[in-house]
Amino acid sequence: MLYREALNRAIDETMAIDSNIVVLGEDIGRYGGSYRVTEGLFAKYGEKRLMDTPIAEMSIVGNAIGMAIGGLRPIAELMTVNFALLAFDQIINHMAKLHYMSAGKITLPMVVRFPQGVSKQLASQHSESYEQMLASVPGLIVLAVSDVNYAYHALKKAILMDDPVIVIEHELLYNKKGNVDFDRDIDPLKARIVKEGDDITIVSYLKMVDDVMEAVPQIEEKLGKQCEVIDLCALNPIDYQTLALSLKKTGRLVVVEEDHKKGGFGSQVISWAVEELFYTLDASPLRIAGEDVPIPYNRKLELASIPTPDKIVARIVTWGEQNGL
Amino acid sequence: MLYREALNRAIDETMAIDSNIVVLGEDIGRYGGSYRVTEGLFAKYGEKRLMDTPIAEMSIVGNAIGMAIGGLRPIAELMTVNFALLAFDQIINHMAKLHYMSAGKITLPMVVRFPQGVSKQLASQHSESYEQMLASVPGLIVLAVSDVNYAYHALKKAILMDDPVIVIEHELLYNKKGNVDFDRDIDPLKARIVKEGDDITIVSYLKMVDDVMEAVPQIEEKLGKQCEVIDLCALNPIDYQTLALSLKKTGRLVVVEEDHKKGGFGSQVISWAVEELFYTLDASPLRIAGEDVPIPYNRKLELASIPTPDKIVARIVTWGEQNGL
Amino acid sequence: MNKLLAEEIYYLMVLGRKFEFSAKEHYMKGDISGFLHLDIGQEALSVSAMKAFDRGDVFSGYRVHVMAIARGLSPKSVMAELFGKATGVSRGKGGSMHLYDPSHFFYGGDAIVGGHLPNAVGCAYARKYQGSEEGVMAIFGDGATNCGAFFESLNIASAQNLPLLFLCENNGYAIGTKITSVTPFLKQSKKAEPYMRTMEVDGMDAVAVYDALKEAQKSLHDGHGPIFVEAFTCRYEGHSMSDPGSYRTQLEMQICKSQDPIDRMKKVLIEQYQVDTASLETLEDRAERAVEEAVDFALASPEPDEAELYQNIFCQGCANVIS
Amino acid sequence: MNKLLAEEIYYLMVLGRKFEFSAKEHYMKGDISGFLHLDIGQEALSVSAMKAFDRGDVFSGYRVHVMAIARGLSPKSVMAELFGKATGVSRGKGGSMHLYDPSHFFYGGDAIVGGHLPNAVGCAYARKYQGSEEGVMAIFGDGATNCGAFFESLNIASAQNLPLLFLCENNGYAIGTKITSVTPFLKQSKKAEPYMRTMEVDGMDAVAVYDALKEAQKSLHDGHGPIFVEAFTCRYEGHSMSDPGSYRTQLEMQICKSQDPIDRMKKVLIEQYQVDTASLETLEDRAERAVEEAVDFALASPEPDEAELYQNIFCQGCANVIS
Ligand SMILES: Cc1ncc(C[n+]2csc(CCOP(=O)(O)OP(=O)(O)O)c2C)c(N)n1
Ligand SMILES: Cc1ncc(C[n+]2csc(CCOP(=O)(O)OP(=O)(O)O)c2C)c(N)n1
Ligand SMILES: [Mg+2]
Ligand SMILES: [Mg+2]
Repeated sequence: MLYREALNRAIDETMAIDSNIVVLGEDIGRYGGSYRVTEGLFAKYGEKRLMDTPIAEMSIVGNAIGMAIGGLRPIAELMTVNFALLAFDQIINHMAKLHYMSAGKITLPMVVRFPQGVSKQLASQHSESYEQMLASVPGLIVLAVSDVNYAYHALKKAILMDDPVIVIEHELLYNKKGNVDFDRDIDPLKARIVKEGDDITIVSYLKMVDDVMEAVPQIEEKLGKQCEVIDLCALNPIDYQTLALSLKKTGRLVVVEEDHKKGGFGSQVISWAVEELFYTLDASPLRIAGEDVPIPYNRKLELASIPTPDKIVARIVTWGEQNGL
Repeated sequence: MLYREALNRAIDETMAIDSNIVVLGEDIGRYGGSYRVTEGLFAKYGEKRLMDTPIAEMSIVGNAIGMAIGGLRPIAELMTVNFALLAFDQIINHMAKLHYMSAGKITLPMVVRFPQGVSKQLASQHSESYEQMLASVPGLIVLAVSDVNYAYHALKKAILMDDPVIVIEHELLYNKKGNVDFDRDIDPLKARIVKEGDDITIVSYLKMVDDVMEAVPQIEEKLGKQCEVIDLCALNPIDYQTLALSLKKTGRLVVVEEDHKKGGFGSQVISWAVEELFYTLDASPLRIAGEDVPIPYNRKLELASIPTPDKIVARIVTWGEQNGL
Repeated sequence: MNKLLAEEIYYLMVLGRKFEFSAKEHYMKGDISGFLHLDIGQEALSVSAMKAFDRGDVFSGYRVHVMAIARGLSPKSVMAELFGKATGVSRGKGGSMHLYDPSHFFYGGDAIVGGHLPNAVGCAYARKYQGSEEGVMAIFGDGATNCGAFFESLNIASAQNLPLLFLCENNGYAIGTKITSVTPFLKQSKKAEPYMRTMEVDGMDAVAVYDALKEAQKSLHDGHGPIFVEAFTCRYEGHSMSDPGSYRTQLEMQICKSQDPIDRMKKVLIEQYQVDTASLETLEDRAERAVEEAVDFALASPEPDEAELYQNIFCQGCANVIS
Repeated sequence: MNKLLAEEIYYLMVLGRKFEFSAKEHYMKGDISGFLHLDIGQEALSVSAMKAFDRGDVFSGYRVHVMAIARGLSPKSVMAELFGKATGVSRGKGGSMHLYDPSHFFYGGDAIVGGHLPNAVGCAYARKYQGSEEGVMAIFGDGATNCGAFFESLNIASAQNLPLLFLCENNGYAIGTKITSVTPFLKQSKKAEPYMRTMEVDGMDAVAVYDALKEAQKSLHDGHGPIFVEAFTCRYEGHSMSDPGSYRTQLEMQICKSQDPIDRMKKVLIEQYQVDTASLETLEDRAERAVEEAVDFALASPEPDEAELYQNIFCQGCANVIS
């Protein structure tokens, strides 16, 4: 099953059981969605449950909030996080805060989904990653989907949750293949150990998980050390427990993220680790992240602006050598 | 001179010498500005140079960008960073990126100013701090003003710079008193050593600098150690040189910020320090920051949600003891 | 409007004004803090809107004490919220600008100008979806008609033919800025004309507001889609307690106050409903006592517990994976 | 319009179409990537707009290759940008959606729908401030008329009486969504009516577009403030290369193409200006060659240097504290 099919199935199955679930966004209805995530749903559920919206991101999120207040369970799709910036007031000032400011009287069972990241030469206004902005806002649950099985289960849970959830997808993963285990439930807030290993903990999420996994065999060969690869899955709240367990074993932390390095989400993971586990760390922690530049159009420059499997190998090997591995 | 008067004077003096400088924002003209920063300027320069705008933050920043393209040097005022969220598309997708995406053909000599932070019981939609979101965007110069002398010089330089600058002020500092040294120029991108000391480097900015300074005597007394207090001043780019010099001396790092701890700006400072200076650090770095909750209205809760001088003392003393100071 | 309702409207207007003066007094004493936006002068609008739009959901902004009370929230719980007490509508976490009470279908607190309008649209969508005829009322100022959210809301409400009543309280100012200095005309309903039926009403006349909104409500119920009502009104005080309001001339304020909504309603009661002075005084005394009780209650109420800080970030005991 | 201009318009339309077909071909070959929005079918609009609004600044969106060329940017530098080459308009950093050239007063690249409108307003403010009569033209699609930025721009341009020409290219669709399914009417100029004079024109007729915009331009020059022109047009291809465009019926496309702007302009040249077939062929051949040269140039051009990645984040050599 493809990643986008897993997302589609999560929406479809929940819509089938709960008529309060509605979907809204640009081109999500008749057209089937920019990335075909809502394909087929319009035919099945009709225009009352799939609301094609005008190009008005502030309203897409703002309307979803109102729908949730009114008793529905909306799923809002934005075409990319780059357009979500237009909805930041609704996401941060409203979606994240209404429950708290009303002392719990208002609940917002809603999901806002969008992809982010570098696809192929879409230039800076369509290519950035802004998870760090959202994952630090109290009141939002933020999930980052790298895996097909996780896509299905996490989105389903997100839709059925009573809290507002941001589901971040990645432009390049929609056609990723994988298996969904329909019989085994998962906790969407738990990090996923993608690969076990004793020496280096590599923390990542979204597309970088795949890049890390591509890099790992070479890293292990060159350094003669074992990597443990963790897909964070939830960016808010963070599953520190899983991280701590791994770090106590390995004593070494690498974070790989696609976003610009400065102030990226990885800095939170590293700060937490050095505050909580400073004396268990055997090496200086390492961030591998995008360059601090707007994403350029040209392919060569674009690839130079973000981590790639080759760069991950090179950076970790050099770091390993510098830190006496 | 008051902080707001220093800002006013910076605007006034630059407007007097360059007729391309214009100011726009809500209530900035006839009314003189919510925090009286533009007081008196309307009478002096008239409505062509002080454009009272409707309540439309996206346009305030978006129009300023267009003015800069058209050859003016606009200064846009937003009432708080909480409303700046409505302008995030213009700030991040346009103001920060146009110079890069046009390969330098478009320059945007402009300033966007606003206060942030906890004032007194304005509740969450008026009290938050979002510097970490902006300071991590490549293409924006981000200054944080804690000091009266810095206010005057930094704003003046910001107005005369050809790059887009975000000037972050603090709600509670507008009536702060201080001296301006009109004869000595400063580099607004250089961090300011507020107090020298050999044992602990405390990095801060905006109002927290004052809170830290209030806490320092007690910390020094209780721990028997000397604190070096650094006001970062520029959040993008960061003056790592000044930080590194201090850390090489002290080996101990504390960051104090008002924003929520998770993913706050301090995490960047700490990540940089542990990546670059891991083996010079003698203690686990410490972040003192706001709680990860929306800022509540009630005064007791509000104060519980952010660092205060007392809490800074307590946290640093406990940390010092735990780290063998 | 029958006599009982007319008396109730008068009572609530008087209560509202007394409540606001009391809030002002306690702000100056330091019992209340933050931005405090008083509704004095606009009571006809706030009260009649709640009485006319008696069913359905109401979304409003930050100038909402009187609306909240007219909607049925107790003056005690509203005053306690202003005092930041544990017994307040929002347990002291929201304050004066954030008085939410879903049990009264009242979402009366948004401190982002225009920010509640897309929410009202979404709620109207939900109501239509659920087959409810009640619809939704969104209340906002003249200043809010300049922001993008306002226009997106008009457009979507119209495209979806939603049961949404837009009520614009045009008091001519957004803080210290005269509305006509930042938008090309005074009549903001003009902005809604391409999208929906519009109406205008004298916002200083409680009866006229009531009648206009009843008509608008009927139009919603009949499925005619969104409708826009503009009410011209006047706030007597500064924008909030931190605004001296000195941008308005004495003459302007005089003309304004000569239309005082409470005086006018009193006259209606006397002339049209033959209410005698004694009965009026009874109503006024009752209002006075309600405000006193509210203040006493607020003063006597406890501060929220410090643990409250961490409550309601996420939903406790809900269908959640987070506990 | 004199014969020379008519011929030039025809030439640029043919050039534009050939350019777009060539871009399409090279996209499929893999020489071009990203979102590629073709202007085929809309050439009358893009070309006549640039010719009529011959002075002043132009702000547009992401469907801008033909506009850029008609504005005077060389087809070579535009094609090279599509190829992501160092010789491109934006040295390969912007791509197809970001063709900026201040030396031609052309800001033809915004990939945020409606995002350039507030910028155009600000620029018009600057022009008025500087006492220039030229003014500014902002071009956008029907889909952009639903976003908050659009409305804020109408409102502010009107309140400030700015010399700003709003040109709406109404092709009936925003990607796969029919405009009338998300907004209550087809004619988007209706949205501008409360704020300014509006005009409508057949966007498939290059002469009509030219005349309408000349009239609008004159109105700006005469100080009448902002003006709104809506041109009805049709895109033949999908929204971008990743959209097959299957939401439109064959019949719809047939009717559309029967109004082909190039055919119609050819007819005008022949019937009204007595241009003979040989001359037409000469123009067409010249266009063909220009496109071939553009492709050759793009192919032969170097990739940007890797150091380019870190250039232009901040302004180098400007009045800056940062070097
Ligand atoms: C998005 C946003 N911008 C600015 C403000 C600051 N502000 C609060 S109220 C107000 C004026 C609103 O005027 P109007 O809508 O006419 O309402 P009134 O206060 O007159 O009732 C402004 C500018 C805000 N709260 N939100
Ligand atoms: C803010 C924003 N939302 C969504 C998109 C995705 N998008 C790109 S073009 C487009 C349709 C625009 O339609 P219209 O304005 O009619 O222009 P046309 O493509 O028809 O010329 C959409 C939705 C975007 N680029 N920006
Ligand atoms: Mg007003
Ligand atoms: Mg279109």
